[in-house]
Amino acid sequence: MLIDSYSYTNRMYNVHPVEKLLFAFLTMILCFKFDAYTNIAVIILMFVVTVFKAKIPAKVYIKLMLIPYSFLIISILTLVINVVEDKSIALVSFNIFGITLGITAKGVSTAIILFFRALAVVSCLYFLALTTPVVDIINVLKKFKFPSLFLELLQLIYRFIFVLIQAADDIYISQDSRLGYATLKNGYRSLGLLISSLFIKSYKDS
Amino acid sequence: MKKWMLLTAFALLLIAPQIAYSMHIMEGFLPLKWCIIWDAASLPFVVVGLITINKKVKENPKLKMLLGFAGAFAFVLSALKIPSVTGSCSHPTGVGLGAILFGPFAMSVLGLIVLLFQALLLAHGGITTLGANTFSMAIVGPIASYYIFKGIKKAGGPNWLAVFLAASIGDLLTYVTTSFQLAIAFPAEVGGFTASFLKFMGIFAVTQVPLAISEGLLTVLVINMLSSY
Amino acid sequence: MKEQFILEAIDVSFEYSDGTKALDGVNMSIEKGKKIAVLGPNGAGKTTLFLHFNGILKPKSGKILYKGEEINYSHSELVKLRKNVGIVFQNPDIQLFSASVYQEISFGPMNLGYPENIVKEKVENAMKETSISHLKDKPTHFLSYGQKKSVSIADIIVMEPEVIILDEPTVYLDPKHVQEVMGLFDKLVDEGKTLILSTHDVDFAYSWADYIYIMKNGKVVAKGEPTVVFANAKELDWSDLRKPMLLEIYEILKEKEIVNGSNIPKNIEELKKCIK
Amino acid sequence: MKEQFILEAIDVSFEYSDGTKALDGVNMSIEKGKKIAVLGPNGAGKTTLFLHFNGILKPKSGKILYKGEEINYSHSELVKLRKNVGIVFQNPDIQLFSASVYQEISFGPMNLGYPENIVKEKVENAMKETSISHLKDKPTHFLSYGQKKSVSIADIIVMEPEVIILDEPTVYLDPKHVQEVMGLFDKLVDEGKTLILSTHDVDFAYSWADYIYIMKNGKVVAKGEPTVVFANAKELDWSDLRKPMLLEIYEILKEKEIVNGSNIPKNIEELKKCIK
Repeated sequence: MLIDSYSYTNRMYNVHPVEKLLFAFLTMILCFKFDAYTNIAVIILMFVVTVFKAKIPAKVYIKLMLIPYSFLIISILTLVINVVEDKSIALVSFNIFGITLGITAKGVSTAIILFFRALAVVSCLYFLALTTPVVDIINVLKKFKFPSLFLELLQLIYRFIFVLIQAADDIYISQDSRLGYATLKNGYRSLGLLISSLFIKSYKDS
Repeated sequence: MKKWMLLTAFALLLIAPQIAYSMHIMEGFLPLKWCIIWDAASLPFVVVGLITINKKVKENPKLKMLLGFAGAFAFVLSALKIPSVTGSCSHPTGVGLGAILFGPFAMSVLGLIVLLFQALLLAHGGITTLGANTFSMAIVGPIASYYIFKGIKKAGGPNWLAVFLAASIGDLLTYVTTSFQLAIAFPAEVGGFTASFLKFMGIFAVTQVPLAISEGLLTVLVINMLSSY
Repeated sequence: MKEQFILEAIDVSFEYSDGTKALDGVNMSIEKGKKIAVLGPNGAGKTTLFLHFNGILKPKSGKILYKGEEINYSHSELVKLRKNVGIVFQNPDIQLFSASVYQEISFGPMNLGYPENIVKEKVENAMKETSISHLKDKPTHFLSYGQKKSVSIADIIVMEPEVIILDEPTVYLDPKHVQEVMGLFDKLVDEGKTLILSTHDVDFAYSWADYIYIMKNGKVVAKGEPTVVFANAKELDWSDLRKPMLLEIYEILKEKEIVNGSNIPKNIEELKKCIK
Repeated sequence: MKEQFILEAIDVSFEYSDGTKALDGVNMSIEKGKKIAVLGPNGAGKTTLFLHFNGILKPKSGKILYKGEEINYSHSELVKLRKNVGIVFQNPDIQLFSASVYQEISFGPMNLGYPENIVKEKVENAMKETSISHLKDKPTHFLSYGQKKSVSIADIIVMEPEVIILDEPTVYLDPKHVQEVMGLFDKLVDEGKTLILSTHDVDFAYSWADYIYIMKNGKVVAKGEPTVVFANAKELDWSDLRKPMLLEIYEILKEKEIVNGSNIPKNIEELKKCIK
């Protein structure tokens, strides 16, 4: 859980969490209100702040930026490829089963706006996640009077996530040591055992 | 029987490509208006969920720990990588399992929390799309699962069938909701909402149906194992 | 010449992905058929080193040799290595992940692809050796801590490894169970296996081991035969470890000229013989 | 007269819902301000007994007395009891459920309803006493095992209980950490607290405790001062326990008439003084 460990060790760890939250959220809103150029500026800004001020390795940051790409590309392609009635307004077009599909100039401009906006907002999220520990975020929510049951569950789940990840890790190593992942077939069986034993363990501990 | 089910489940998870993540609408993808609409739509369910949990916790304080572990389990499950030849991976959602064990309203709260942590710790989904994702994954899916399960049980159907259909249809309805959310935010130039909805449904059908089936099989297995303990 | 060492770590260094330096130029040469104890405080790198010995972790620099040959981390060689170097992890609660004892112990041989009747035979042998045959059909979560520990040892024995590595095997066991597992370990050494274990219990390591390594901060800070390593190691920082009680008393008695100074005793019996 | 006993178990029997008889007529009288060690194999009933001492479990027959008065299991009295009798469980990973160290330690005093500034003060004191002030804002999952153990002890100290019960407090800890927590325990006893702990480590129990109980199969099979209970208990079944090494060596030396027979030594220093 790389993001979590950076959130406690980055150079902006000591900046007040409310300031970081405000910075991230206000910039997010900005992204929705202005054009693609603003969004490109935000992407650059967040990269500079996160990598140079908070000292998150650029490699890590770029790797994170790649996570939503499959969603982004597939969704945008789905959006821009449309049925076109008039072939002349399409920039590109092709026929399938007698239907003409194509991409229009308007579609492309929408796609560009959407593409940069999503990346800009994502970079705000990454700034927040990489610099602000979950513990601090929960404390801020407490100040904003979120219901105590909700906050308690938030804390319990956060804590137990690490207990279970540790357990899953230990089981995995133990299985791997006994050749549990030596073949694909072994791997399926081992993972099934891992999941069910993890469930039983957490059920028993609670 | 258990063995072939497990194998089929994993084989299907294997075939399904990485787009499994795409059930989460990514951060910043929905227009601000729709972010707020889905936040507002999810809120009442979460509030009712909190009230329900509060009542139950007062009767049985240990339930809080159990819910904590359930939420953490769902998160860890989604973070597990399934080994495969192609190196791609997919992730069970645990939506149906949770709904059957804890009821749909508790799941709205747990689901919201898990989605928040997925955004903050794994960079899946996002804060602005939290409401929309909660609505599809923590409200529609669990409610569907729960009532399908109850319905089939009431009609005298076998337990495994009830669990299987609850989990897999719950999963499918989650994708349908996601498609709906994307389509209504981005209607097609020609054909409007309907055309857009069909496009997204088409994409999801290819990728998510095998996932839904494998999730159903896995859930049957886990429920069976639990009842044997 | 090299063949006498079944496992070797040569200048092994390792860092976890978060940058923690876990091993820092570790050298170890494990002789075949010996009883090796690795001592050191929590976080000294013992477990990390063990995970290098069966190829779960790959050194950042340096190399691991099995029977004099460097591990090359190819799939087939890793399979061979893990069959021959088995690790019994510290917490049996985590190591056991199957529903029943039989299923648990058969996990390894099944993965090795043995036919079912051979698997059955091997599992039954391993259960006999660890005296748990009566637990065969028990669900694992019904077992006591001591029983779970025995099952986790059977898990490894069943694969018939040449080297058995045990991470803190006596922790939380009561003296009776400790005696039982120690008896089993001695039997395994008699059968020609090499045993490596980590422990915090200096008294136990002192009287059990043929050879001792002391680790701290990812480094080997002392090594040698128990009597030598503890008696001569004035340079050791005793804040992390303590001297074996037997040795300490022996040194007092020697100072008062009550015992003979020729042979340092390794257990109470030997001490008794020393007394003039 | 009775007031000298802060906790008493009188003929306590207990059965788990699955029918396992966990305690069978246990009698124990814990003197205020003493260091008590409870020894016994896994499954002897030590933890079950401890859970009776703070009212988590209710005896099937018999009774528990706190300061000479029988516990009546009303809600308000249980709250008082649990404030005054704190248990540190064996596995800190299970005991700790908060996200950060400060939150974790503040859990108890918050539940007691103290205002925030008092809670803060108490938590800071408890962190100082357990030497973990530097961990204040650390997330729980960043801690090492030894640090988690210290936090789980601070969890209890912060409630300022009169009796502190520790279930296997030294398990998995390396000698350095054991020394640290032992120093802390001594300080707590100096402050007037009563300490009860369970352990498998006979050597440790022998030199640490003022009074020892040995349990087996849900019964107290021996009790007394350490030197007495181990020296005279010929009737004890030593297959489950072993004699403290120091005592064993002392007896050998006594037989050979090397030591004075008047005072049985409890540690190496005392042994040294005995030698003629």
